[in-house]
Amino acid sequence: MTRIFTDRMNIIYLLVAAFLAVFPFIYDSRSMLILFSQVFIFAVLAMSYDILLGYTGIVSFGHAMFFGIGAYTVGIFMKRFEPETSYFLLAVLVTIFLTAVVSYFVGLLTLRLKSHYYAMLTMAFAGLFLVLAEKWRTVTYGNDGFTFRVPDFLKDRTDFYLLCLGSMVIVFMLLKRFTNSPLGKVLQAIRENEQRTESLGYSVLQYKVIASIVSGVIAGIAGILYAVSLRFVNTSVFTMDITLDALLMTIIGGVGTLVGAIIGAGIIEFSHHWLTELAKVHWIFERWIIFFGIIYILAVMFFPMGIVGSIKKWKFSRKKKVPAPVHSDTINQGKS
Amino acid sequence: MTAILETKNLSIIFGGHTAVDAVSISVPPNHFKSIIGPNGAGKTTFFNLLSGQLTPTEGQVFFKGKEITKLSPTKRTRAGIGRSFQITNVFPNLTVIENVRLAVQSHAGIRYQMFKHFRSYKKFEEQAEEWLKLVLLDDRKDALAMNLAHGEKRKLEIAMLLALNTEVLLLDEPTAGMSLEEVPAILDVIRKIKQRGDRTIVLIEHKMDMIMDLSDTIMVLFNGALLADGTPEEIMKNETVQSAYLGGLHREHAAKA
Amino acid sequence: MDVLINLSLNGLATGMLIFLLAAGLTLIFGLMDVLNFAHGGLFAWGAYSGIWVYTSTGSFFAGIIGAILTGMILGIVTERWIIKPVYGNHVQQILITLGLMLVLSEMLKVVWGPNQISAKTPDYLSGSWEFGGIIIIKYRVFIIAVGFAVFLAVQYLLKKTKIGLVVRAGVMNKEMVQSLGINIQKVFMFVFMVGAGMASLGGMLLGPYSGVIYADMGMEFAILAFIVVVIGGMGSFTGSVMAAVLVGLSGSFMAYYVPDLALAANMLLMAVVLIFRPHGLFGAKG
Amino acid sequence: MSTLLKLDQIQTFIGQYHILQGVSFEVPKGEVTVLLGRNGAGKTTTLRTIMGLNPAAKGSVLLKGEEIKSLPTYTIANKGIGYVPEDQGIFADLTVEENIKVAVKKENDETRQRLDWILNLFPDLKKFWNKPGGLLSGGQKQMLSIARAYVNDNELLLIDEPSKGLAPIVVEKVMESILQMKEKTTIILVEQNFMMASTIGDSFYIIDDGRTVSNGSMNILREDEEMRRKYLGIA
Amino acid sequence: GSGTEKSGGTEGKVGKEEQTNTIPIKIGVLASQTGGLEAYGKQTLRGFELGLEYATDGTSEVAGRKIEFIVEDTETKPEVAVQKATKLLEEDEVDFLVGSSSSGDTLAVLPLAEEYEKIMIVEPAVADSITGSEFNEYIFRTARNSSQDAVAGAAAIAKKGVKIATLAPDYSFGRDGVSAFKEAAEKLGAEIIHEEYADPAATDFTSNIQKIIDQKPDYLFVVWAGANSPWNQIADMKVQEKGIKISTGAPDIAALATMEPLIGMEGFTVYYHDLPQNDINKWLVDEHKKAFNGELPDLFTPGGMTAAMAIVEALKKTEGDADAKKLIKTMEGMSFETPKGKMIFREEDHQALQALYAIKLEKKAGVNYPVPVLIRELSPEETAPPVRN
Ligand SMILES: Nc1ncnc2c1ncn2[C@@H]1O[C@H](COP(=O)(O)OP(=O)(O)OP(=O)(O)O)[C@@H](O)[C@H]1O
Ligand SMILES: Nc1ncnc2c1ncn2[C@@H]1O[C@H](COP(=O)(O)OP(=O)(O)OP(=O)(O)O)[C@@H](O)[C@H]1O
Ligand SMILES: [Mg+2]
Ligand SMILES: [Mg+2]
Repeated sequence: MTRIFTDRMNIIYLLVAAFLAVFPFIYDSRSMLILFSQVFIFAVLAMSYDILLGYTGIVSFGHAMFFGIGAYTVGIFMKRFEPETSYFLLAVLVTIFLTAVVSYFVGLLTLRLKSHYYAMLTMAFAGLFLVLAEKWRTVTYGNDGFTFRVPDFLKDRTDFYLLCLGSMVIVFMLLKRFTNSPLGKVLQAIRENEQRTESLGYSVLQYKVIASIVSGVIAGIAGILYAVSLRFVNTSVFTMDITLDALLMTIIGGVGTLVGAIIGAGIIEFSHHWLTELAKVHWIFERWIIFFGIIYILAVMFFPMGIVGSIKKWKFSRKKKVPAPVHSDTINQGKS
Repeated sequence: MTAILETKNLSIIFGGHTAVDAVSISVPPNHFKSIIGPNGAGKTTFFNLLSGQLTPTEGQVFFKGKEITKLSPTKRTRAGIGRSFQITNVFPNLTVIENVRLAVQSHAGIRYQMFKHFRSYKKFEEQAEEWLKLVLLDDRKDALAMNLAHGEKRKLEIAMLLALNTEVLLLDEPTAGMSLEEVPAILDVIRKIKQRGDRTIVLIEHKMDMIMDLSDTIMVLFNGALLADGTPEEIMKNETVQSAYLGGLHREHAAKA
Repeated sequence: MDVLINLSLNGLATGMLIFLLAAGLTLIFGLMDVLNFAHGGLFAWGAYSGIWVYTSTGSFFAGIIGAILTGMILGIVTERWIIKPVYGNHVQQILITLGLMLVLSEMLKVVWGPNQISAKTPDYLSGSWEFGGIIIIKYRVFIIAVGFAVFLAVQYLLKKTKIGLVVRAGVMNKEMVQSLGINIQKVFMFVFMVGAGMASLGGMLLGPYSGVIYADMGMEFAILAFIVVVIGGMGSFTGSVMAAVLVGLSGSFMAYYVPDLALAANMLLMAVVLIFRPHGLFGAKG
Repeated sequence: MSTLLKLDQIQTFIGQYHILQGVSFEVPKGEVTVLLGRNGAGKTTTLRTIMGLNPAAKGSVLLKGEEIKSLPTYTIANKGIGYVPEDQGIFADLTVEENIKVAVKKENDETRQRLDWILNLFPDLKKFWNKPGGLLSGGQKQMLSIARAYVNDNELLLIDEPSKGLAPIVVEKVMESILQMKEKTTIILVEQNFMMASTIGDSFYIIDDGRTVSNGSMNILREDEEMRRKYLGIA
Repeated sequence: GSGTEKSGGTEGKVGKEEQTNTIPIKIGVLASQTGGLEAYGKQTLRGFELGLEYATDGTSEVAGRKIEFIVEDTETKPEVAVQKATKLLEEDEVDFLVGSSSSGDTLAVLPLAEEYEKIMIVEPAVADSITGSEFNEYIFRTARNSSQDAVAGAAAIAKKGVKIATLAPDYSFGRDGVSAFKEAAEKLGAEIIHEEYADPAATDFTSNIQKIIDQKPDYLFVVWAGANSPWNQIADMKVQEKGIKISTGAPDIAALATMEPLIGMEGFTVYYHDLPQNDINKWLVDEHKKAFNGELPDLFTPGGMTAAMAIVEALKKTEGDADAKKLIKTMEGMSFETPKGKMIFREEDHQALQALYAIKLEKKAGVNYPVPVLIRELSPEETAPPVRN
């Protein structure tokens, strides 16, 4: 039964992806394209966060660190060298390398630090990267940041849209497989009960480090896409806001679901978009941020497990409920 | 025949309190050994030292003649020492079958496979189901572990240990809280494993009839120290054991035996 | 020598101020284990309402009372409607309190406008004394005094009553505490209210310290408060004081002796402390 | 002899699961009533329903004639009911002393006397007075959990599998203590240790699949091997 | 007088191009309407609206074409700024961009102006790099930049033999400001003896101030922006009593209120409503009060107005032609009237050279904040910053 269920889900995913792929050709609005690209980029970031939060049970307040590394690497490469494809690819490789190394060491620290302490330590590291970006002014131009040119193949917004979409789809498929692999199952076990996982013969630290690296590298890639989409980078890529965005998107969509991260990114970006549009229509919405806050609050109240999580549970319990009454009926009959 | 499991002078001190005090034992392969002793005698702590949850303040642990004192729990499990826990210790938000499957997967050595779908390992699922059947829990395989009744969790705990298929099984009060009518079934499982003759079992229990029934030898811990180690009959005759552990009711019981 | 004394005094005062900002969070985050991202909103509201009362009545003392009351009322409302459904669930706490934070700091602008507002020290607390090269700023002495008073009061509350125990027990196992006949919800509400009141007090006292209050002050200082709670060790009130003073002193000394690292002072301090003491300075091992 | 607690056709849901489907029994004052039944039968849920932790959807729970079904847990507890949960409910980070201190309702001489009595019963607790509860051995935790329920002057105690994990000699002590308390306190006991249940129990109820299927005086069960086999699977 | 002149001119042009060009000119204004710089954004917007009204004499028409403007909120986030700018350029097909309140947002939008070949009037972002290293020819800035501030600051206090210490926040704005100030001040013969940078988010600035006191300068020049400010602590540390004079740029009114401790200090300002003595400013002050129940125009209000006036002026010159190439040619070197007098878009970097004001902060009866009182006007030539693109 689960098989059928996932097969049907896969078809839905495929349809949605196909629709998104033809979207720019049927609806010609560049600002929609940009908005969607933004959603895809943040979806990638949120999915990378979900690997930590939803699948391994690690809370990090410093995820922006990897995002920022990606963004700055590509920015600096494009600015310092030529905005050519070869340098771009080099920047991607360097990003992967850097984020992998950094996340490796950050991952190692999960051994020593538990929950909040780890979260805060990652925040400290992200903060140090922020200071570095601020202070290494010859390269980063401080917090004002700098603009740069991008290789030709990234110039066209439609192409870029497709690239972001493609990245999101690939990351989604990879991570889906990753989380459904035997290794992914061990990660979930770690989330549930670390010490027990260890005594089943799994080396928890190695798994955490793997999760940390996978998550870090993908966040770095999101950072690259982000910087390219703006053709500009400044220290805001290292701020807590980015981490919080990733966190919020993951949670709103539903932790530990991956699709949730995508849906969360969509919801946040679009409600943001619509609320700011409303702000122009009616003065009530001038303070649209209040409504934004209310959306978060309502989301928790009505979708306590995130949208995908709550829907899943709801579906699950509807299916489960069927046999239950039958069971009690038979017993009742037997008694009478 | 060399010992499969051996400790030398094993001690651990928690801030001044010696929980395990210079215990030296040796367990031959395929042997069934029980540990008894008053509450707080150090039985669980002794297990923790064997399975690597704790590192001793002093002394050594040997597995098949090799020293493993410094090895992590993970490595010891992989080497072949599996254990169950006194305090129920499962994965609460995973289903019962997933709980067991993780143990099966570990036994199969599939640890870092990240590109294949878990469902391509059908065998795991089947094996997990078999283990659940063995402990009378197969009808609850899709329930979340946290929704199990206490006794059911104990069974799950045993299933997970069995699924690891390790040479040495360390069982910490496996039947505590299990219902009267099901204890015999679980006893049967343990007995069967014993009869297969290829497993070494160390059991902590307070149920004396069960211990008398199963054990080849019994060791007694008192205030962390090894008080006695011998056949069930010898142990039951021990005065200290009778007065400080068994108490009045069991003395009659022992007399009958 | 004068320099050392000046730096120490000012560091201590800043530390005490930071302690006042963090004290509420020590209860809410450290003790009750609620990841309250709206904490900043609470002290921003304390600052605005307190300064508003102060400027409209002319009495600084009334301002302080106003701030504390505002904080306590907000605390009750927040606990009742926002926090209560999400005790024990960090993920939901993050989302819902961030939502609340947005609402709180935006509402500030609705009520008081988007501009920064100047906050003055009352006359009897303005200015400074100078002894040789040593400058003692009156308002800072006042802050140190208030900080100590708050510390002692809360310490009394936690040590002399069962409340601290009950809260800790309640966080570990709410059902059991209730089975022991304790209305844990009421206790949580009370502690949250006290925490929110202290946050507001901190916000109110911060105003005259830097001379200005603004809507974004919440998030800025909330992070600092979180840092202090974690450095001190979750749930340790003494730890929070020590951590706050440490943060104050390190900021003061680093700005003087290693200005290049001043920007990173707090983050460095936290990183170093946590790497060497993974449970904070006074945190229980566990 | 008057009835202290009466459950009538209790139905309890956990989530959407219908766990208790008709539990009824009466607890006479000053007696030990034992609940028996296999794993998952609903014994623990029954106790939790009485405590208001899993409130009943239907049926009634009468304490001295008063309906307490929909009262909050703490109010129920304050009516003089003590609870020893099956998972012991120890506050792991609190010391033994603090664990007990949280429970104490009134700090008076009587409480102090009772505490002395308990600590004599379980000297281990005195020994580890300042140790965090989480570091105690399994049996010590069980002792602490029992002590915490004893320390107040409760009219009714709900004790879920107290003998679990205790050394035989300590089981005896617990039994003795229960017998001693019987004069003042009524007890509902869930117990798998038949020796203990049959020694101290006055009457029994058997719960199966969420309903009470049989009951009687403990003497019957003690003597009637057939009945034991039928309901408990033991001879 | 000038009003009628202008409307006459406009009418003439309307007649000429009536048939050919009736599509409205669209201007997209980017500003922070929410977030930390909200107050600045609002000032710019008010000024811009009034500026359009003034420049077109209330007709909102230039050379026969209607002028429309669309405001978008950047929220002080670069990615939002880019989204909104793209929307303006793509969907609204604006002919001009104006904005924005933050340098970061503005920098992020600069390449779009080039890509879409539309003129962007930068107002009030100050980063030097906008007209410096990140410059492209579509960028014109009516706002003063950091260097102009610094030059003005130097002009107000630097003299031969004067020893100056600086205090600035440790980020681009502060660093840029100080380095420009240093250059300007040294040119005037002053000596910068100490540069102090402080964590802008710090609660405590006394250590930094202590260090400055230790250096015993004649002047302490402070470059500051943002709410969290050191003024109180400068007073508490008795800097002025120690014979160190303070100088800084006077901010907007809300922030002036926090500068009470600095009464008596000499510095400079970009604008205060009673400083520029000309008809346009008078009109601005009057109309602003009328429109916004008695409120006075603030620091960046004239900037918004100036941006509008620059656009209208340029369109007048091109006779309503919004072609960027043509506009660039027209605007380079263009001088135009503003509430702050005449400004000139310098050819090399499109930076508007403008008057700034050397001032002294004084207590005034009936005003609850220290008031900047004019010492002398610093002419556009005097405050011209170095060309850096
Ligand atoms: N991590 C620890 N830190 C401090 N003391 C500990 C720790 N673990 C166990 N102890 C103490 O060591 C002693 C032995 O505990 P252990 O759990 O081994 O007892 P046990 O023999 O298993 O008892 P039981 O039969 O009650 O389970 C106890 O007094 C316990 O409090
Ligand atoms: N939270 C829950 N969600 C779903 N089912 C539950 C939950 N808690 C208990 N159950 C189920 O309710 C039934 C009764 O559980 P209960 O704990 O009352 O049994 P019990 O008689 O105490 O068993 P044991 O002897 O094992 O302790 C069991 O089948 C159990 O799986
Ligand atoms: Mg034990
Ligand atoms: Mg039970």
